[in-house]
Amino acid sequence: MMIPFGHALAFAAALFVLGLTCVLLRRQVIMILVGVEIMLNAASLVFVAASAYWQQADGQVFVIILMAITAAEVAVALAMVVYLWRRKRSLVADVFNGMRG
Amino acid sequence: MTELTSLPQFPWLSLLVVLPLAGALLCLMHRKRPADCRALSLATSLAVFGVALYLFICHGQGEGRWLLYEDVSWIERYGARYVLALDGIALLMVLLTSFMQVSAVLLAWRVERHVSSFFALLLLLEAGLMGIFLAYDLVLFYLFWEVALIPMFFLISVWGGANRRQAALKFFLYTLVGSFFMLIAIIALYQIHGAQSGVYSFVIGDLLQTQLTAAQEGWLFAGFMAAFIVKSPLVPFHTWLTDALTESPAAGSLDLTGLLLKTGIYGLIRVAFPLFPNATESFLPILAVFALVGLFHAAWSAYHQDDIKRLLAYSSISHLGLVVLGLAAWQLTAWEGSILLMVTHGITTGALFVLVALIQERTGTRSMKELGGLWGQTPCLGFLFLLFSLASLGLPGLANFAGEILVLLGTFQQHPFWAVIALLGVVFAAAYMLRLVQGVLWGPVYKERSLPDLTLREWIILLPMAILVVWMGVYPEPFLAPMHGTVASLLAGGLP
Amino acid sequence: MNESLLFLIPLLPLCCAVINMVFGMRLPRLFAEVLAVTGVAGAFVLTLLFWGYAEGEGTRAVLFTWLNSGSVDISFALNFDRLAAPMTLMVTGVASLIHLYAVGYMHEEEDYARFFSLLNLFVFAMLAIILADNLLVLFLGWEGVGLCSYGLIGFWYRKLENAKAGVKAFLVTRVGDVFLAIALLWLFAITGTLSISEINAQATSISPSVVIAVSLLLLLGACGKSAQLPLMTWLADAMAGPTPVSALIHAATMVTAGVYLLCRLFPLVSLSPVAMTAITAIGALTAIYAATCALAQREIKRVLAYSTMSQVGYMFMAVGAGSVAGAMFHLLTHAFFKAVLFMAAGCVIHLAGEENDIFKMGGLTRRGPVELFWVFLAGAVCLAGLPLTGGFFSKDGILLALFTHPDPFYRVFWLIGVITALLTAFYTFRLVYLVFAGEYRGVGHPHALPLLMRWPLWPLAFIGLLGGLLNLPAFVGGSETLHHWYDNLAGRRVIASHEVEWMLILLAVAIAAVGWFAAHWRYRIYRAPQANALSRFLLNGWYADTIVDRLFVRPFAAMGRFCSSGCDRTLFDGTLNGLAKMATGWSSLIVQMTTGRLTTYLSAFAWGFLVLLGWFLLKLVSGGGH
Amino acid sequence: MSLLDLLALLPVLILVFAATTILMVGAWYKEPRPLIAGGILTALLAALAAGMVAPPVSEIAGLFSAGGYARFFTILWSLLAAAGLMLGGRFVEDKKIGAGEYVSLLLYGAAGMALLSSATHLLGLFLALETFTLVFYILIACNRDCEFAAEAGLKYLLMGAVATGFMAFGIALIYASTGSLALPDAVTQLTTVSGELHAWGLLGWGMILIAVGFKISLAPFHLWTPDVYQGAPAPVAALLATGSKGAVVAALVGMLAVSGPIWRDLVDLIWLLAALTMLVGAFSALAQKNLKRLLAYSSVTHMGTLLVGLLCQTSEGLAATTFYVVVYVVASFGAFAVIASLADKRGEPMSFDDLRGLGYRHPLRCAVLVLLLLSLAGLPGTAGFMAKFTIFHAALQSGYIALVVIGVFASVVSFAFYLRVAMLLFQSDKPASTWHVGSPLEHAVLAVCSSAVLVLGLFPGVLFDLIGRLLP
Amino acid sequence: MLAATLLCITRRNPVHAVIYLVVSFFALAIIFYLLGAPLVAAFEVIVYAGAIMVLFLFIIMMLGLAPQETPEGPGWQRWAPLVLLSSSLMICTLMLIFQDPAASKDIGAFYLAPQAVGEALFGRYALAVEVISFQLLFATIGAYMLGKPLPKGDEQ
Repeated sequence: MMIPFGHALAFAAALFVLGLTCVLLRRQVIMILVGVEIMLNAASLVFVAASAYWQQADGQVFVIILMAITAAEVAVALAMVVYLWRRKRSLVADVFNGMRG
Repeated sequence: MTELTSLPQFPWLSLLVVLPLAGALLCLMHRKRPADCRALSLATSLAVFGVALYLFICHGQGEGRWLLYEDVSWIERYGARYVLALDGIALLMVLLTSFMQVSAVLLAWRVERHVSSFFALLLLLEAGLMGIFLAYDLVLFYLFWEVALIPMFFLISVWGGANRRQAALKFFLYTLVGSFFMLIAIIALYQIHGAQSGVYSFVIGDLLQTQLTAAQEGWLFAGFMAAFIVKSPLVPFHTWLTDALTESPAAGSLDLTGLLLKTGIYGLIRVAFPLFPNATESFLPILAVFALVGLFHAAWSAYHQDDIKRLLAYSSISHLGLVVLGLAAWQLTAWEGSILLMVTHGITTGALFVLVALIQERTGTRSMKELGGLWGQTPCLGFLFLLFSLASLGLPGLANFAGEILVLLGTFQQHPFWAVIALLGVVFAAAYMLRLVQGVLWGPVYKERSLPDLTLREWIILLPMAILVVWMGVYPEPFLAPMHGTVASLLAGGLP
Repeated sequence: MNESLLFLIPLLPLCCAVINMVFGMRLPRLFAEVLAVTGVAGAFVLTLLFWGYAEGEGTRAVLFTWLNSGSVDISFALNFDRLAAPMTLMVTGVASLIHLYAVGYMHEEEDYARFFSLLNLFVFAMLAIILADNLLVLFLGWEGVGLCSYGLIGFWYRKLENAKAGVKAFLVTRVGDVFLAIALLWLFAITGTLSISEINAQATSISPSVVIAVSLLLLLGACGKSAQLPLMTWLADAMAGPTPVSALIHAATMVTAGVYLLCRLFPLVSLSPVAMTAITAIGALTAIYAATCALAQREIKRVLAYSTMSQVGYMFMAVGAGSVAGAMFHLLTHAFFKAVLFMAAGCVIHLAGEENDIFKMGGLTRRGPVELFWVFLAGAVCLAGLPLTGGFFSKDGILLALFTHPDPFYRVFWLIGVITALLTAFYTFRLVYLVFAGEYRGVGHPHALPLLMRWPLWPLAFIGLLGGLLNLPAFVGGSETLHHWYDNLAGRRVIASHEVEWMLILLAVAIAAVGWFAAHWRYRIYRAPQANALSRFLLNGWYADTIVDRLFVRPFAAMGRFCSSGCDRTLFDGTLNGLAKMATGWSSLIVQMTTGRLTTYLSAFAWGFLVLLGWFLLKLVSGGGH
Repeated sequence: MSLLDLLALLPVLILVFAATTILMVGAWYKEPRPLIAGGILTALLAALAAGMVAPPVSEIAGLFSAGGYARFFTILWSLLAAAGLMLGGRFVEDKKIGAGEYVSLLLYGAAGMALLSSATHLLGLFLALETFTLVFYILIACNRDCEFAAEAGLKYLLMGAVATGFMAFGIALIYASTGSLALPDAVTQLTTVSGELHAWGLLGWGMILIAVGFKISLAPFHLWTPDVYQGAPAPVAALLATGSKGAVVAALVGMLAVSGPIWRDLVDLIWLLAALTMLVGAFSALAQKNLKRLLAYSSVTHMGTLLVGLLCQTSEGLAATTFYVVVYVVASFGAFAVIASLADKRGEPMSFDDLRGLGYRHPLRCAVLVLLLLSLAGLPGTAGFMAKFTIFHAALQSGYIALVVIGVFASVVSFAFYLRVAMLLFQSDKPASTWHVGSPLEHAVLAVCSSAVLVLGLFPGVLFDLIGRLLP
Repeated sequence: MLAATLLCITRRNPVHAVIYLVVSFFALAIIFYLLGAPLVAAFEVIVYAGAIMVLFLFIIMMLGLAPQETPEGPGWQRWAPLVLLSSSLMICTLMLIFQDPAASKDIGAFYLAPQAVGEALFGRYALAVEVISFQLLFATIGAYMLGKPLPKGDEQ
């Protein structure tokens, strides 16, 4: 399949920015995490495209490892979410603003 | 200097720095037993004084640039060495420091709060001052320069007067800003010199050979001046001093006015002028203007004060203006006068601060509005107060006059007008000092109260000072003799 | 005998002063008093002993080096020569008598130690001036006498006026000292030495303009100490001090230091006609000014103070006229009779019950010992210049010198001198009449006069009266002793034909007589004074104090206020505080970024990212891209 | 990967396996002290191994270097972990936190830092970074008594996650434009022959910069720092402030050291970042009323100064930066250690009201605190001065005069707020309350830190030479 | 796929959002496959869509989050700047990406068999895998530590 490298990257970038937008827009912790997931996926898309472009395996390996890391992170993150929920009965990020200045 | 270093000698100079440090540490260890701390610090300062006296007597009349010189490798990577060098001027300063320190310790005898810390800080301060006066490597010099600030800072901020914290911060930051400029200049000079000679070294002796373009020299000189002018202090960079002196505890203001102020001018003599002769030459007139402005400004301001300490602070600034003028004249007699004046001013004004402290102990006030007629109540104290005030207003036969007249004689030969203007300042000095004396000693008694006259301890503090004041006024020769060679070589090394 | 023994003359009083200063209060009173008197008397005796040293070129003695740096090499050295010897003798002699008098005068004072030590210290300083071999030692004495007069004027420090008067005296004289110091520096810069004899020797080699300048500076310096215009305001107030002090310092000795200085440096000063004229002019103006003021004074001591001023003015005129001998002659006689007058005034005040105002006195002849009147009268006639008294001859010599001066302009000064003489005679007898004649107008009851306050007056009175013999003019069969003694130091030899001299003498006699009769006619019978503008003007010394206050004191204080509160507080500290405020303001502003809300932090991320991207784009676009 | 690699990896292996063992032991053996002791011993052992056992290979599996530089930091971080455990002991006991988990997590984090400072491969870098970041996610929030801990955890976690996203994407871009993940060439090939970066390279660098900026809290990515430090328990905050930042900087230094000047296009950007960071940090610290937040902002300032050193890209600059990292780590860790040693049931004394006059209750530790603060401020005689000195020296050598002036200005401001704390400690208006006397271990840590600060301040030569030799 | 993502990030209701995300991930998986990475594609489906997202769903369900994430809801004044920001970000990124000369190059046909990936994974990158495994382990520890029920009282 012949597509310019640039398009793939542009697509990934769009995805990334969307993820970022999600992070910025949503105020619920879970949705912010979702946004992060999107960003990570964008990254993995770039990796895959690049590994195809350079005809290498490294990119895909990185992607797989990235997924694993994500999994670990998400595990911790969701545990944290539960923990917070137990504390404050809310997941709106801005509720947690006890420290400032 | 190499042959000096080669022959093995006892490290007297390091001893001067190390003794107070050791004393400070010991004080901190005995924090539970104040009495021991007092005795300990007194012993230490006496020992230091002894060493200084020994140097003064046995090494006072050395040939060559240096009387003593110690040189140990320190930070190879940056070519910074541990170099202590003693010349005639440094010798006087060391002597003065150790002498004043004894008085300061005795003066602090009555401190009640956190005794051990207080004395530890005093001794630390002494160590720092000794370092400043002896160091001949820029990094070492800068190190001591800053280290001396810390104890002073705490002395003011913990044991000081009403708005001590603000004064302490002002003192520290103000002087700090100045010295940071010096730091930058130091590094730059170091790099220029290294790039030229390939020898990276911070030792002043090596840096003397640096070839600088006019612009470079000007900027570097400005950097150093920033530190020294603020420390001296020259108007308009003096406001930290008045506050610091007013707020700091008795011993603190004694050290501050007697010693710490001198470091700025000492820096000029020892570091700035020799390193940048050309810039110095072009800067001297400006320096003179600074000096004269300071002289008059301070004299006028002093006349307006009611707080004795503040008045004395201004008088210090005024005197230092005269000292700086003498340096600016760039003439042997004037220089020797300036240096002598530094010493004598340290003693007289220091003694006055001691007396103010005693007065405050007794009457609980420093304001001339609430004083008066003390002569009748405490004659001895009054007598000494009068004596030192007269010395400070430059009465012939007392210490300050010797310095002042030398400064004026020398200055007049180079720049008659500077000398004439400075002389007018002398009248003003009389004006505010007499106002001080009148406000404190004469006039109707402000409040009839039985005030104790001088105690034995206070006599021990003040009597040596009084004797010195008369001695240096009548026969300053022993104090002038050591610096002849040094000053001559400095001047020769300076302007063409 | 070793010439450095000469140092005993000044050092004896100094030692006594120090001893009194340190141990005085612990010593028995008698001891302190004896010490003080012996100190001075000893100096007197020593002077007599060492008189021989003064012959010829005099004797120079060096004690030890004082200041030695570079080209400066100044040592404590004194020079006991023909100019110094008589002055020394006079000072020590008068001082001894006044000390004795003071012992009596101060017998009720507790703080006697301070008094006597200061008095002795003063004698030391005065001797330092007289004997100084170099200007710096002279300057030491110069400041020293200033200090002592400061301390003694304000001796009763509890009264603020006294202390203020002392400060005033010190400051005003200090102003003069500054000019002296400038002259000193200048002379050193030119000649490279401060030794008076060498300076005089080199005087001719100095460029005339410089000589003029230096001489004028010296003149101003002299004015300060000798209370001449324009630095005269302090003397009248100085009368706040104890009477012996006024007698010693502000009549006999210190105020004449200026004259002595000019005589010392006469070889230098005399080189510039301008300076000489200026000296004469100052002297003349002061003389007449002071005389006018003396006319209207109410306090006995102030009258005498102003008379002192005008007499010193005469001495200046003499110097200006080039007759050192005349000046010194008048200086000596004046010292004696003015001392008498003051001491007698002290007695008078005692008798009048510490009353100073002559309008509240009168008839004191009957209240006190009668000899007091005679003593006072003796002094008075000398002051008024009645014939055959010491004052008469000395004053006449001065007038003669002025009259015979080659420069015709000096006739004006001569005229002023004559008028002043008239006024002098008038106010002197005004004083005498108001004090002694008529009925007692006061309220205070007399204090007893201790013996010590009475008999020291006699010798002085006699010397004053017979002072003429010191320098009796040739044509009355005298042998101008003093003039011959000074010979080459004596300045211009006054040459005049006998008829001129007789004419002047007669004129002087006439003037004195007129003045006396005028006073007699006006004050023989007491009439209460009417206070008109003129008298007020004269009473306040032409409002000189007010002028000085307006011109110098207030501006100075204003400057002080401006510098300390205007510059330091407002400008400099204000700037610093402003900076500090700015810093804290910024920090509080920046800290507001940290809202504690996650969304803020995240969007900060994004914004940063955006900035980065924008930056890169700019770079690429500017870098031409690829 | 061969046995040699494993041998070269020994220190890290020790840490990791000991961590797992302690974890398993801790699962049923609840007594905290032995576990802590075991952890400390392990950390020291790892440091010893790193020091003693010479690595047979220079690079491990193409991911991590085993050079002297890496070893140096391995030792540093292991020691830091040991110190962290010493501090954490009392905290773990009081808060009833599973000692096993705590110890093992900490050791694992240390391993992560060690790996990061020795990463030679973007994958390794990413992995190591994630490793200890993850550990910190947990440790920050592990104090269940105080709700700020949870909040801090959340903040750090979310920011960290986003940063991870940036990091990943950045690396991806670099990979995309160079086709290599191995460090030297991956970054060197970004530049064209003429020396500019490719657009993607720029973008990649930018994103990595943002991620790094988050980790070492450069303005404007620093906002989380004060909150997290305040919320996190002092022992953890100490590690967070020193280890996590130091490791990242070390990695950057290593990268620059091997790949030479690759920042030509970024220089002015980083210049800007450095200046901004220094100023923002200094000024925000000025307004603080809480010691931990103040330390946080001061760390921000220090990171700005470090960036100056990095900016030079000369060997001078890199050496200076390394020295600075060490000094900063010691001083800052010590400062947190003082807080930790004072902490008791009530929590930690960090608000200025707690500190007022504390110097009279606990003179020794407050004196140490003052000393460390002054070192952070850069007072001559303390290590901090030498560090700043070297950095400014390098910067002037590379001609960044304006930056030096800004730095100097910032340090003047920082002197102001450090001294305010010092004055506060010795202010005797009203007596302060007494806090915990501190365990011997904590005192040991303080002693080490303060003496190190003094020794390095007076005789920095040793460390200079060491670093000079180690820099790749 | 972008549409799906857009929908995902705009849904109020997290459940819907996550569902949409799953959809977009499926699409992404297809792209991976087309780019010659079947293994990655498979993992994408299994791990991401299958595991992680389901985990999300599970949590959301468990905590029973309300459709409205905030009572007042995001007003336009909050949307506008952020949308502006992100759109500008989008533009900048794209511009940058197309700045690069490599952008126009084509991706050649490429297929990497799973076992090749495996070899790379367990050959050169074995160490990385080890690290990852440890990381997962400690992640679970952490999750356990955080997930422990709070002491009563702190519970709200």
